[in-house]
Amino acid sequence: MKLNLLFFGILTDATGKAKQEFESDATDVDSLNKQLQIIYPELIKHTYKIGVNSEIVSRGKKLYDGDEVSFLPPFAGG
Amino acid sequence: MKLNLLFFGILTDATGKAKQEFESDATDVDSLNKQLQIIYPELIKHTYKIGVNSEIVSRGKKLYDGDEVSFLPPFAGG
Amino acid sequence: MTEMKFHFCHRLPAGKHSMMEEKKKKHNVLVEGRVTSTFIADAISKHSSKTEIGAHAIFLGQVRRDAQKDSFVKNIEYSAHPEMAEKAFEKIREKAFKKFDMICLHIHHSIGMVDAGEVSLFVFVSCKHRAQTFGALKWLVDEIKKTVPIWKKENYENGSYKWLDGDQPPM
Amino acid sequence: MTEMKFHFCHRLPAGKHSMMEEKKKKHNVLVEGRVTSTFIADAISKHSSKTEIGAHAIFLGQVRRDAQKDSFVKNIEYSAHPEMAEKAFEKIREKAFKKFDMICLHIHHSIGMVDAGEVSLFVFVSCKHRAQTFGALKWLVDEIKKTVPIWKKENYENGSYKWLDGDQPPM
Repeated sequence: MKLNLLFFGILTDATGKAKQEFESDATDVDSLNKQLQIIYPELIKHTYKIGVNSEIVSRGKKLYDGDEVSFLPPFAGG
Repeated sequence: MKLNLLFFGILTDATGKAKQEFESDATDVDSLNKQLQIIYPELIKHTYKIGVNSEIVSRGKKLYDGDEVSFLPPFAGG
Repeated sequence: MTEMKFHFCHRLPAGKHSMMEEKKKKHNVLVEGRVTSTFIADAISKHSSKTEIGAHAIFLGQVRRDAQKDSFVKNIEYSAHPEMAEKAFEKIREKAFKKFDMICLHIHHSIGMVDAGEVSLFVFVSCKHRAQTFGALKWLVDEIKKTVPIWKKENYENGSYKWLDGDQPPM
Repeated sequence: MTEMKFHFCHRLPAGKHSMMEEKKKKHNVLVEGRVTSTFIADAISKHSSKTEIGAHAIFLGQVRRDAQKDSFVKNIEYSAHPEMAEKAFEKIREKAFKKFDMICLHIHHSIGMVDAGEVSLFVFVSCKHRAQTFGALKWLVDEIKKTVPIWKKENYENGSYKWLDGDQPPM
């Protein structure tokens, strides 16, 4: 299935991009995350939360075709 | 001796004036205050501090010719 | 009534709008570039018609020209997940109106480049009495820093940059 | 250096002024009539050159149109012992700079008539980091209310008036 990945903050440096269309057989957030950590090993060095369709989710969250998946390092607004 | 009296806030209503040149034989703040409470009996109803030459003083403060004496009800700025 | 208060601050419903429509209005916290002092002045002067207000408290975050090795901060580049950020701000509004006895609340946060010396965060709390404003202001600024998906990249005068750390605990 | 900071905020000494002369400069807190939003905006924008500042906190006291029997507040008339008031504000400044890690502090308080909806008190605190601003702002406003010889007379729309109570303990 096709996922729309969004990387934010320092993770844009870790992956070299801010967004990516990603074809994946991962059925949940945790397995997607493991796939991405292989492609982008720099990710492992960072702390981040994961959002699906604009909601922060736990790592067991199921994924569906067309989902937007956001990789969110610690917030630093203000 | 001659004193320059200043009344503030609600004390301008109690005395009917904001300032007054006052000839007095009072040698300290306490005796001046007692004289004024006879002239302006409304003063007795109010709480106030007394300032001499722009400094708040205790009631035993000695008075000298030409002193400015201020009658200061509770402050209400802001 | 508490609900109405903040949704209707400067947004009095026209005759044809229902309350439900009014409630759905977005607050659009994020603004492109710096928050100008005329924008702030305008926000303040609009409140002179809200004569039940006795006290306003305002927080402004300003970009510091901090030293960094051989250089200085030139600007901060703010980025966000816009939908998530606006949702997070909306949640902060709702919590704030439950926690504090406020009449109005306005928040604006920059996105994009903001130069050293310029303002990137504007939090504006209005209450009947002063007592509630101080706690509300502090709570709001802390909550914004903790819960809104915004990131900042410090660009230095020598061309280098650094992503600034947030204080979000690990998931 | 701590001493210099606030005396020199927007008051950089000309070559011929000694530090002693500079220190004696009055801050002139009292202003005739309301504090305008353009005055506030101007104060904010002047600080964009102070690039060591990271956080400003501002308090604005606004005159409420409170109901009073059959009428409403039309305006508040502020009066003061000007010399004692300016001295009291100067003492507050000195205490505040000792208590809090501030870079700049500006206070303006109205004298004379201020209409309902208008601003009569403007307290403007600037620090390196946000943490100090909130406590400083609250302390300053409380201290101003307690220690500055200012009085207020509420004038109502029907022509009557009332002197407002302060919260000074009896001597």
